[in-house]
Amino acid sequence: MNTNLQIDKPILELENKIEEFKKLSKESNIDLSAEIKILSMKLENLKTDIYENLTPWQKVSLSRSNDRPTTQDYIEHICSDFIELHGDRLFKDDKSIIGGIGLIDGIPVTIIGHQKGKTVKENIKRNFGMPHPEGYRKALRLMKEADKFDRPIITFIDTPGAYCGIGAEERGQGEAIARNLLEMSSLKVPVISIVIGEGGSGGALALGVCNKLAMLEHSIYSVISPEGLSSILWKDASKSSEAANIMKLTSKDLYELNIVDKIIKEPLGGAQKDIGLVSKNIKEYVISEITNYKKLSNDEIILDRYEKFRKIGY
Amino acid sequence: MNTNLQIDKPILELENKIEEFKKLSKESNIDLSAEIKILSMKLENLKTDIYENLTPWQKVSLSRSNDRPTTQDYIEHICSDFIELHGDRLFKDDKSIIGGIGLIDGIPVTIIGHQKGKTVKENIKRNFGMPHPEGYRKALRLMKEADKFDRPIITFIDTPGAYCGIGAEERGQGEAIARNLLEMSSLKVPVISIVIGEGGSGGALALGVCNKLAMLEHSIYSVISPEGLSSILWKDASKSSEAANIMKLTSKDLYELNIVDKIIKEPLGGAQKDIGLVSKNIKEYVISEITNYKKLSNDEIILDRYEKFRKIGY
Amino acid sequence: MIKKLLNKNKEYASVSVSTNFSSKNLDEKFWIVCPDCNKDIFKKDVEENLNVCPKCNYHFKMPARERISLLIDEATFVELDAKLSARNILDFPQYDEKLNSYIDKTKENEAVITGTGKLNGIDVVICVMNSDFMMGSMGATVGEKITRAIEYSLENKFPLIIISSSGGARMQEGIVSLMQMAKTSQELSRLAKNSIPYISILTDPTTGGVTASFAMLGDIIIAEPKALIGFAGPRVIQQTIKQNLPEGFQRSEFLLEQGFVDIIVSRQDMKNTLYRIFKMHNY
Amino acid sequence: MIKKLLNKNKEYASVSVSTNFSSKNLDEKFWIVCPDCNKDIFKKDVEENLNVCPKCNYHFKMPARERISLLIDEATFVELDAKLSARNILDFPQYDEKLNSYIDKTKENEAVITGTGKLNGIDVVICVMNSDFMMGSMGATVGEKITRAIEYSLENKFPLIIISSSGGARMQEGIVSLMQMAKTSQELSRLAKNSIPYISILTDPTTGGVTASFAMLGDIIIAEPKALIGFAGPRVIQQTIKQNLPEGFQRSEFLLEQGFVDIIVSRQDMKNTLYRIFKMHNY
Ligand SMILES: [Zn+2]
Ligand SMILES: [Zn+2]
Repeated sequence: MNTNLQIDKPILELENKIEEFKKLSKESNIDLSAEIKILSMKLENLKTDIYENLTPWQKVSLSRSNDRPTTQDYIEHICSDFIELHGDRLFKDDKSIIGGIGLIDGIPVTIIGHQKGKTVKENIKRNFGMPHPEGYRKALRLMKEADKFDRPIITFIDTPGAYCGIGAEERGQGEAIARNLLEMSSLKVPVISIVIGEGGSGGALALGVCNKLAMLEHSIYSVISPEGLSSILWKDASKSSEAANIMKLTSKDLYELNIVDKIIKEPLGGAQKDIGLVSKNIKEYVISEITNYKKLSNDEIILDRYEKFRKIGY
Repeated sequence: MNTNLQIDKPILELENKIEEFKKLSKESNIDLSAEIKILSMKLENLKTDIYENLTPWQKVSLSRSNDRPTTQDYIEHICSDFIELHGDRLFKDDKSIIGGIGLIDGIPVTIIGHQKGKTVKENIKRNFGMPHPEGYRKALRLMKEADKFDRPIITFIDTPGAYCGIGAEERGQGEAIARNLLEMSSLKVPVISIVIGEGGSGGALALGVCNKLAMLEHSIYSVISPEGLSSILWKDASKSSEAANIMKLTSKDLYELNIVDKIIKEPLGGAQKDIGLVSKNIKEYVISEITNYKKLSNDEIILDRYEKFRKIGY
Repeated sequence: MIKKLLNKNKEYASVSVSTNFSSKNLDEKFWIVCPDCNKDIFKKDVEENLNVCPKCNYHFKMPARERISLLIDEATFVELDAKLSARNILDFPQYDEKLNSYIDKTKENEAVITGTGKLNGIDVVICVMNSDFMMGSMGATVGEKITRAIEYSLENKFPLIIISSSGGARMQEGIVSLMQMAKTSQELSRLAKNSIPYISILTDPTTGGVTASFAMLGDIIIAEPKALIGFAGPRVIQQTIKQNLPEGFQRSEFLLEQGFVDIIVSRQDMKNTLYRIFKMHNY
Repeated sequence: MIKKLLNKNKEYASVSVSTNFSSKNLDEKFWIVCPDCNKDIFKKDVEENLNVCPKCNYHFKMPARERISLLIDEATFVELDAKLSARNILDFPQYDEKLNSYIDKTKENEAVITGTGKLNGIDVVICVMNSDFMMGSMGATVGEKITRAIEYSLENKFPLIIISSSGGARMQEGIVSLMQMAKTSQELSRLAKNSIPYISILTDPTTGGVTASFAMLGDIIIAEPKALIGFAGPRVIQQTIKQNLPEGFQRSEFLLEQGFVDIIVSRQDMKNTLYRIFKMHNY
């Protein structure tokens, strides 16, 4: 939130000024319409200027902000019906990952995503979107069900990373992520992954072995957090902004690296300014990809996913 | 042990008597060879008489006795090489079930079995052969590996039952057993199960969805323990012996019910009297069955197992 | 429509009330005490509310035939193997008498009713266990009826619903009853291989060999609120571990938390939820 | 034979001793202190014992080339992709310099050596990670070399051995390095589908993106005694949870107990154990 306000500060100042002019004009009955018009144009330019030139670190902040729409928000907007399913059938229902079956334009799909909270209380329940092994195992169970019933899979990626803790290690955080990478590669249904906020390392990738990878414009995806990198490089976590600059973690960077297939535009100010619009963009993208993959056989779908990752880095 | 001694009491008495006669004969230089010969014949008859006419409850006791050979004993005797493998890759290595890969007459096999201890200390480690869900999940993991590499599976059944406790319920004892029943039915390799001691209910069956079911002569296999049945029927666990009589839990009963395919003979006195011999019998049986199943295709092996269980009860 | 059916089948509703509800005073014909919220409730209010407490949503037991009426479109249910009845395979003492008394009492031949019918127009196969019949225990006939129902589902490609409520395997049929766990589970493995959806509905109580076989093998597992679901029964566990069990242990909400139940659905929403699920499976 | 090889490759052995062993006094050229049993040991005794403490079986690090000598029959090893070296894909500051200094220091081009050879006469593919090279971190080239080795295994139907020791993904290659986890894992999925055995050997330390990909995907997972194995490193966990970690946490023995490692095998027994395993897989 703080950073959001920081980014928006000049915008808010200008907006206030326009409001003052309008008020003044009304109260004093002076015609300021020309001035207001100029200021409004200036405002639009300022917004565009700021949001098209966000620094990587500003994007990091935006991608993490509390008011950024979450997996649940997008599910609500893109599905005409959705049933959340729970549990890994082994140990727990991990609430930092949600998943279930739904209908998008009448097409049955399985949707799985990291789930952050918007309040402190909800974030505690959701473990700030940081899964334990049981979260990944729930995801895998639901993906295998999708595979069985020939339902395309959509994953929403939004996590600071897999949780670091004793229980997570005891129950095989590494194994759980690795298993998902292996099993996702042989799914016979198309997997469409969309980074909607923070794509944090292996904990993100464990839902991201996909046929198509999209990113919301201001989301990020990286192997380590900027704080982590900066403390390794400079023994100083406060240089995160500098770290972000060299990390190539924005949607644009990943698109240029040929890792991301599609950047989904956000409204000026970020996705939270118009969830409906962003959801509409997501929905259109997902449907168009599902339609494309309908033409492919199971083997071709597997091969398509294989080739996407096989070529990365070489 | 106690019950073992009880069963053997008349035998031991007669053996003592023979020893006395021999001693007397030697010390006093009297020829008692005729008497000794008669007594020895009587001893053989007595042994046969006792061990061929064990009551069901005596068999229950024998099947549970501390000196009865365990899964580990038979593995040692039938395999020229064996590597124990550990863990369910999810939560724990449950030591009440052991499993691994081995060679029998040069044939690679996977062997899995309940493991009881022979001492109190070992029994605590082995949880008295009562698995938690993670035990069944380890077994399933090893069975799937066997399936992948086309190795026949041998399971040794010897458990009072799946463990009853909070952790076991929390981690889905029911689910774990059910999953094994389902997954074992689609294994492409032959499964040969041998009840070597106590076959206790669902906890036993979870290793027993097999193509061929054998029982050691004095082992038992039942849906509930005699103690359990007696306390349900008569609110009195002490009538276990009566309960055992009506339960049809001996190898002979199960053979007559067409559930068991083969009874493997034990020496007079029980398997512990000659582990080598019992192991030889087990080995011969296993090899002959593996050889038979070599002629069948994967689908035929699955169908064979399916038909075995499909017809039970109707 | 549900209310109408309940009125029609009033006999069942009152059976369940008299056997399952605890009474507080002489007015027991009219008032009962809800075992969950402990409030006095007018019996008729419960009956008209699908045997659900109108004050706390506690789900009283529901007779098997009423469950069919609840889920299956009127006049579409066709029962399968209705005549199949248990036999005393092991010559178990007093089993025949026991069976006959349950047949008399429940007017059913076994502890499960199986059949086919339409759910909002979708063809389905449904099995409903009957806990009024020998605690819904599974012997050879229950296993056989469920297996045949699965086969019917497989042949016709109809989705399968099994509503469990059972004390486990039927001890009077010994090892044969144990083997029904394998028999039903292996049939489900064939269903799974053919990608026909199986929805398992767990109701109070589901324990023992039923939990450890088909009940836990649903593609989607639904539980009614607060149902007791477990492998070992709570009393057995308590005797084994010699300590008290935690509050809510082995209840639906606990199983949801532990990851073994997909959703908890109230009786009132059950039919519609199933319909939505089947729609999402291309039915 | 092993001893002979160790003597031949003395250069490696001394590299490892000087970098990994802590010294107690001025005699450090001859004596070292074992970090596990805290006893003084004669350096040469350790070197001649496969870098294993003769007093407590503590496994010191073993240079990658020595591991190949340990496991692969003499003169049968053929290296694959030896020339492949990392590139600075992201123009990451100082990465080129860092790479060059490691290449100079280790005389290796990357943090993994891959190749094929015979193990007691059985053809195998082997990958050995080199923790002396940028902490054995996995970037695009490490991922590519491992992927190609798996492909080689697939094409020739040779069993695969990967010996891991790594700090995880290479941060200087950012997202590209992260994606190597998927790339290597999906190649293993092809191997699995073709039922070619893959034995993963975990050595000290195996963490991060390597643990969370191929290292944990072996048909059989072997660990050397007391190796540190985990997803998150212990320091990171400690910083996160702000409490001390239990004794033995994230060591091989702990992972065996938790169910993630099949067997713990001492370096001395490794070759023979692998041989026995391959024999049991019909090689
Ligand atoms: Zn109530
Ligand atoms: Zn030492």
